Amino acid sequence: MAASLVPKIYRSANKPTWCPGCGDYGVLEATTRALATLQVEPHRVAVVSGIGCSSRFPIFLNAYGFHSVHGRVLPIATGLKVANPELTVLAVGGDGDGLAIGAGHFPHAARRNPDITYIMMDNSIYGLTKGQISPTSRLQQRSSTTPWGNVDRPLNPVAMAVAAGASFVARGVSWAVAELADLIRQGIEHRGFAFIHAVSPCPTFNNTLAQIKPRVAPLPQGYDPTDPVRAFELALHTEALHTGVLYREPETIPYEERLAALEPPTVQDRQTFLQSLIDAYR
Amino acid sequence: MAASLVPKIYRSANKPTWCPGCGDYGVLEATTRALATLQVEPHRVAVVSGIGCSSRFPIFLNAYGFHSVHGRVLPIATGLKVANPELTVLAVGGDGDGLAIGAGHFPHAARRNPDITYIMMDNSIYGLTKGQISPTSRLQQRSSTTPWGNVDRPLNPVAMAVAAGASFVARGVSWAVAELADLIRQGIEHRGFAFIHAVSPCPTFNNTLAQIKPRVAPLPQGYDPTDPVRAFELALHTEALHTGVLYREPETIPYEERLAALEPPTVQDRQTFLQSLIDAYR
Amino acid sequence: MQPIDLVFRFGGESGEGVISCGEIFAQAAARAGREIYTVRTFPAEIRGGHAVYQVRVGDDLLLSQGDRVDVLVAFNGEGYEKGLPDLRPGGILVCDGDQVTPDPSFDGTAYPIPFTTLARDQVGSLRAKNMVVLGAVAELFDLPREVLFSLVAQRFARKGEEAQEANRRALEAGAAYVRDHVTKQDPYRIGTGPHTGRVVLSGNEAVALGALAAGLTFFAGYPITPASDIMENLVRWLPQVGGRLVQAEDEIAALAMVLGASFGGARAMTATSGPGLSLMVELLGLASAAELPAVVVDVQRAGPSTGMPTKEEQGDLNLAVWGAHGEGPRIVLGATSVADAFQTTVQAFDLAERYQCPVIVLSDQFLGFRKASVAPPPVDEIRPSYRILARRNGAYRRFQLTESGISPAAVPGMVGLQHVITGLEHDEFGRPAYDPARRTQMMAKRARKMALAAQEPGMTRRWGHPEPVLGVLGWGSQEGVIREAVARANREGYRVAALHTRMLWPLPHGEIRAFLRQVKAVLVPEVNFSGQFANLLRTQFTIEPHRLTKSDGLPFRPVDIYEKIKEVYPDGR
Amino acid sequence: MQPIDLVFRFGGESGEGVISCGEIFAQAAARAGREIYTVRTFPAEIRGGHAVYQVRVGDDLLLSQGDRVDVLVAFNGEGYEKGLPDLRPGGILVCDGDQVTPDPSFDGTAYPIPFTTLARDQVGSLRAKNMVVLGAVAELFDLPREVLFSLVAQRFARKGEEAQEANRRALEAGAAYVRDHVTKQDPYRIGTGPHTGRVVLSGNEAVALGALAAGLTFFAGYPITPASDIMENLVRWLPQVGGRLVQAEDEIAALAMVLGASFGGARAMTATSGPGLSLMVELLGLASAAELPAVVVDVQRAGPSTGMPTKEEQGDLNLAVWGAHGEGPRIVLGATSVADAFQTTVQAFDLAERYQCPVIVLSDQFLGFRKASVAPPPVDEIRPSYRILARRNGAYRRFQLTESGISPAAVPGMVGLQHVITGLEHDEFGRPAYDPARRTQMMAKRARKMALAAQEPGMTRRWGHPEPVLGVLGWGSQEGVIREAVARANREGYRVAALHTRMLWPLPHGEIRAFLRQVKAVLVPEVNFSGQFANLLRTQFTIEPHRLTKSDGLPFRPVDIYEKIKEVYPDGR
Ligand SMILES: Cc1ncc(C[n+]2csc(CCOP(=O)(O)OP(=O)(O)O)c2C)c(N)n1
Ligand SMILES: Cc1ncc(C[n+]2csc(CCOP(=O)(O)OP(=O)(O)O)c2C)c(N)n1
Ligand code: SF4
Ligand code: SF4
Ligand SMILES: [Mg+2]
Ligand SMILES: [Mg+2]
Repeated sequence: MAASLVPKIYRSANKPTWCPGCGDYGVLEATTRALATLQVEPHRVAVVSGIGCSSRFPIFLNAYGFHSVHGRVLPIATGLKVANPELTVLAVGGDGDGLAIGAGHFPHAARRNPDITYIMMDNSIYGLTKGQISPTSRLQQRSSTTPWGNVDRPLNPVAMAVAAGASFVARGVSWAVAELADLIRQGIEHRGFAFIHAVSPCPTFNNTLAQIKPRVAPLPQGYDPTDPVRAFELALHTEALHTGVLYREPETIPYEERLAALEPPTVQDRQTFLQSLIDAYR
Repeated sequence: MAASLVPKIYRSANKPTWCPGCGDYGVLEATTRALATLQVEPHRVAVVSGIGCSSRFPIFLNAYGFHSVHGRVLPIATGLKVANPELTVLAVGGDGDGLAIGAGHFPHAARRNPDITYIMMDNSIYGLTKGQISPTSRLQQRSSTTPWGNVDRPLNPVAMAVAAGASFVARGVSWAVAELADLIRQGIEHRGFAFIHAVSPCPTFNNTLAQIKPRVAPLPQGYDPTDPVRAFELALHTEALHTGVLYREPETIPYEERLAALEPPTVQDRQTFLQSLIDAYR
Repeated sequence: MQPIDLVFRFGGESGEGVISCGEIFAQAAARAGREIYTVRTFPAEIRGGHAVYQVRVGDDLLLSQGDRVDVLVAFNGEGYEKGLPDLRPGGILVCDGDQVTPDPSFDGTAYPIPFTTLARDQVGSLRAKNMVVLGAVAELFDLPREVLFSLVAQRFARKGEEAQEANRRALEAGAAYVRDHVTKQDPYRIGTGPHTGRVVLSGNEAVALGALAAGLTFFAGYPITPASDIMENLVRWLPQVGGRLVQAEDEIAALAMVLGASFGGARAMTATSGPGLSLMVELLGLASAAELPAVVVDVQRAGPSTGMPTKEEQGDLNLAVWGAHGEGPRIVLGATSVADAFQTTVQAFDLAERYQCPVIVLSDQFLGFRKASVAPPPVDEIRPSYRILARRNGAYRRFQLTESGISPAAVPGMVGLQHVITGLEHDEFGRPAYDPARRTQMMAKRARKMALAAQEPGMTRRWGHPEPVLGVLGWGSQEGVIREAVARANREGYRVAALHTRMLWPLPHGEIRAFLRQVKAVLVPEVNFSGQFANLLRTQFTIEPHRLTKSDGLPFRPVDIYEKIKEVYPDGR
Repeated sequence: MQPIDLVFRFGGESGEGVISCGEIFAQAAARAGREIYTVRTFPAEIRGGHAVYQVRVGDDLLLSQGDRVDVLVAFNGEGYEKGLPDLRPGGILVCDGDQVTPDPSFDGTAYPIPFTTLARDQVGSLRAKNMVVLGAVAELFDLPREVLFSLVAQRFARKGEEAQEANRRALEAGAAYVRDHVTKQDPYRIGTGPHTGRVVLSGNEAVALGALAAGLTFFAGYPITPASDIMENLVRWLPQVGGRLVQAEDEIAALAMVLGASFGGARAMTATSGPGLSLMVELLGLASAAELPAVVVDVQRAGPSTGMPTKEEQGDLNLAVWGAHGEGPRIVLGATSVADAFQTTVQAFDLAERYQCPVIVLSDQFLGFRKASVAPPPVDEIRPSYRILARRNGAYRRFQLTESGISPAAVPGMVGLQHVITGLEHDEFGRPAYDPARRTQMMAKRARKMALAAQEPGMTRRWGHPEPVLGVLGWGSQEGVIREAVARANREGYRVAALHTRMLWPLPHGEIRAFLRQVKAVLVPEVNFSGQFANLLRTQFTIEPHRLTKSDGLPFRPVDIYEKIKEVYPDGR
């Protein structure tokens, strides 16, 4: 194939319908670059999403896409990967999609560890429904559902991913496209569940760019990404928002391979096996 | 009321239907002792549960009880506490109830921080449905749904509670009733969401008592329960299962109080307010 | 002052302010004493797509959006092209002269006005274009200037003096252009009308107000189009009367919180749309079995699945009525108009508390978002019941077998009435119990509540010919359209009457049966694919109704129903 | 060898091994060449409660559990008391003489045997009591000894020599006591029969085998009574043929995984019961809209809510057919018997793939847990279709508008056919599109699939009188009972025929209509409160059926239906 697959090839004919300045453009760009770096052919890529502005993502990609329902991106992607392990499977969606209605699936995808790269576009707001607080909205934040200020303390996606046992946890920001592309590339290359927390502001309903930008910081010198306690500690930092690979499990076997390894020594012919089962019921 | 409320008072006329030796007996006993210590009158106690052997709990208590559906104990308890803040609200259930089907509600109850005490009876198995693996079952465990061994890595309830921002996180074991009673008492006294991880073996389907007992350990000398990173670290320990209060947020305002504090200075008479609203629509 | 009946349509790119232009226009007309009736559509995408706002302005009680458009206001080429087919022959076109050149074959009156140029050059901001349009349209159709300017000032009061000034300039730029460069060639003017003292409400606002008036103390919800603004209004209001609102992590949690609050004694409610209602099915069954009051509002949108979130459909009736594993008591109401949405919500709380069961209120996108001028809701007359409470008297039987099926409830905190409620089958005390005899009694007890509810008075509305040959059976938001179509048919000599059912489950058997006995043929018009209400009626009554269905995302026009009435009318007039 | 027809009931405390005693007894009888038909009930509590296992042993095709019990085996006092009302007059009682003293008025033959003493003293373990009972009953009714002993040895093969030895001693203790101390006073013996070569399967086992035979490659599920053992069997089998199974975190995740796998090209399935199906409603709509094949088995249990998890009900038909916001294609099948459960599951995959939509298979607790001896399923003859696949040919239209409504699919990995599927309304390419014309086309396209499915052949079964006056319309697991009742009515001279519908949605209109035309009156017996199938039929056909319903947690007995036939029979024979 040589290096013939340029980023543009991964874009579909459908022009993104996001607002001007939406962070999700950067994430889309980073994703196509990561795919181009890996030279994976479009027909071998499948992208699953939930519902939300960010979840429109697959519509703009040249790949197999499944724009599903709100919150179910991870179990859908898990089923897809287990059934069709040859595919490069991406799961994408918003902070509401993944941490509100989808919160129950996140720890289970993490602990099972299928070889999926999950990009959560976090704008700390519900974009598509026009600006309600999300699970990562800050305390006191005003929104259409918090006119008196938000009283729900924000969730910490990175800390939760580490606690649930995700084997690869990284953070990037939508405006640092090259770094984000590299993180996504590493996530795809990682053999197991890779969680990419992609901070991706929503200028229309929650323009946090100015607040967040000054807090973005690289990982400390000599940082050891294989220590979950350290990753947890860093995730709790409030003054700095560290980008990079915060956690990576050195040796990990993806879920679909563990499942495959379960099989009795030889997989049998279905007819023969069925006959033997029938006989056992006599 | 004096000390007239002895533990037995909190037991209903319904005899528990658990198997002999079930850990849940110990949790029931510990709970009645904690209530007796606090001398809270039965009609001021409300216990919500999901579905499972452990979730039968309210049926055996003399209190207001809501034996609901599988996995929804926390939002039900949250609604109850917010609507009726005077009550002492307990939420109880199993590891499956709380970490599988209910996993999406756990972080949200934790971050909201209503003054609820949530006792999770963890037997690392689905008891009521007769012995399938649960989210805390160990790797390789055999069960009716894992005849070839379990490939799902277990979740760590304590680590997850800390990561989600629970303001009180403790662990006890069903056979150390006095300690467990004391933890539950502290949980009830704690102003906010108190998570009690109650290890409670199921002799019928997953008799882990002998494996777990030797691993039970107190908290290290001089342990500081206000450091979430340290609590996380301890939670990850595999050789030791620490019991006690692993984490406690020093100052915390319960959710229902935060909500109450939101109100505009004076709560208005409903009729007057309605009239003013109508006028605004003219 | 002259009676009028005019339909204005504003159409253009979503994001150009089409909707707010139409909204202000409508409210100003209402303040000027005219009746209004609006319809709103917009694309689900945040950006891009075609947005439409239609306003009917009149003096009679307005029952529908009307059949045709009299005045088309086109913000851009798409607004012109998509609107033209609905413009009545000889109708009026107001369009952005910078972007639209009417087709030579256009037979009406065209007022091209350079909105884009005016906004850019005279206000200095393209975003002001919608205010320029508004100013021009107001001038052209004599919408009282002071009403308009004071309304705009009020709506943008919080935006600061600079924005206010820009708005004024924009309105004025539009108005001045019309004064200076346009010659009025049509007779239409809004002026002032007799209907003062009205309030302008959307269906969703009426629901939120109704809940508040009914004594709502707890709300939990999860955002979803087109229901979100019920929560967004209530979160501003509820704390001001001591109530509480929680934005839940999903719809399941929302209903779970509502049930917890209801157990705790609150009057509790949630609001959602189809996908959310689908997720609530299991907990609705719990409310039925545990006999908990709860109100669930479903602002329907076009399905299946995510479907068309911003489009109209009466597609969730099946789900609301039949969406349960096993069978338990549940009441389903259909809101029929903006005024009725208030009343129905109030009644939902009353029924939920009296029958101790979940009550689903079906509204829809069309009703939820359209605004109408209505008489101020009678908020001070409302006294909904509260669940009957038990007294301490021997061992407390929460699920006591009574003749009505209704058992006195107890709320945590009441001394000595501790008990357990459960979704398991249970005995009178709430203890799990499965023996066949007791089970049969419990099923019958719960069913008795529904038999009683079926006799609630006032659950249908009837109009039209007193001795009808054809009966039109309708439900929900299509009430006004049906009524208008029937009135027209009556005027044309057809003996047609309509019965509109407000309680959809259990069906008000007596009233429907009496109506069916009178008519020779039945027509059931509804905005869904298969005719869900027709099916529901058939399960209870042996009829073979004519069906008029559509599922293209739009409500009926009166003419659709009128034509169908003529088509299926059993014999000569 | 003499034809027999005997009903045995084993009753006692759950946990005493009542169920496994009955199961082994039944399977041994089948191996001895008799037909068997079993019914199983047990309490939801892990411990405590009354457990019953009933076995009918005969030579004709056994269609039901029979009307009365011939032999009651009572493990304890409760087993005696709860069983007695169903024991036929003059019937036989085998009971634990240590615990039960038959009432002096008992008019049958009683064999009190000191099971408890025997287990304690001769085997040294009270837990062996059920094997003692089994040995005694086998001896008393001449169940071939070698068959029994080898079956027990086989079933407990993995338990080790010590347990095996204890089992043998227990069986022998029971048998010896009968030989030495009991005088046989009744004529009943099982002996050997003609039906060798049968397999003994439960409905759940038949479903699991059917799925495997249909080419299942992916299963995801969440445990729930009474469906769990479908997953528990498949997890042992599926990896051995290269398939995959995931225990999901809940039912929503289970169906989500199934849809993901199906998108990936797998033949995928989940199995659940009512509460789980309730949670799947939203994703079922996604499968309809995104046109994904998926098989969902619902082993119904008594509702509403958690209800009675271990009790029978056909209570989820409404939910299966109508449980959706909006409307999209979905097929609902009802499994009718153990043999049919295999066939229906195979067909479910075939239909799901051919019509690219979700297929729900309704089984129930009664069918799922009862065992029957059936001819070995024809596993080698099965070739279910796979969804029609697209070829690369210009821009790929995943949702191409075709005459049948079925569009060629593409599976990720196929070169050049990249596309997006979505639950939003979309155009032929899968791009979101809401305009009324295209929307109407897409709704019609999806509906065409259902119109076609309604014409699938073989979706009803008919028996009984060729020129019937009364027609019995049934569905699901009550097939055998209805058939037995109709046969009896025919013998008694009633012109009755039955039509059993296997495809419940879309209804096989042609066959039902033809049947309805023949009969004067219709009876619809079903195990639910309101008569859900009767309602469903009424939505499609103008009939006024007699309903026979019950919701006490138990299936019908043939006599229940027979009596109702007599009652509603239109005129003299
Ligand atoms: C079951 C269900 N509930 C609610 C919705 C409405 N809804 C659509 S997107 C969304 C949240 C969007 O927020 P997020 O996931 O953060 O995505 P963003 O738009 O911010 O990218 C909601 C609540 C829905 N589509 N389905
Ligand atoms: C929606 C739904 N799915 C599945 C079930 C079946 N079910 C009942 S309890 C249970 C799990 C029990 O495990 P756990 O919560 O750990 O409680 P335990 O019995 O071990 O105490 C399951 C799967 C149900 N009742 N409802
Ligand atoms: S609303 Fe926000 S998240 Fe959605 S497209 Fe616009 S900027 Fe992006
Ligand atoms: S099955 Fe296990 S968890 Fe359930 S009651 Fe018995 S011992 Fe306890
Ligand atoms: Mg977001
Ligand atoms: Mg458990």
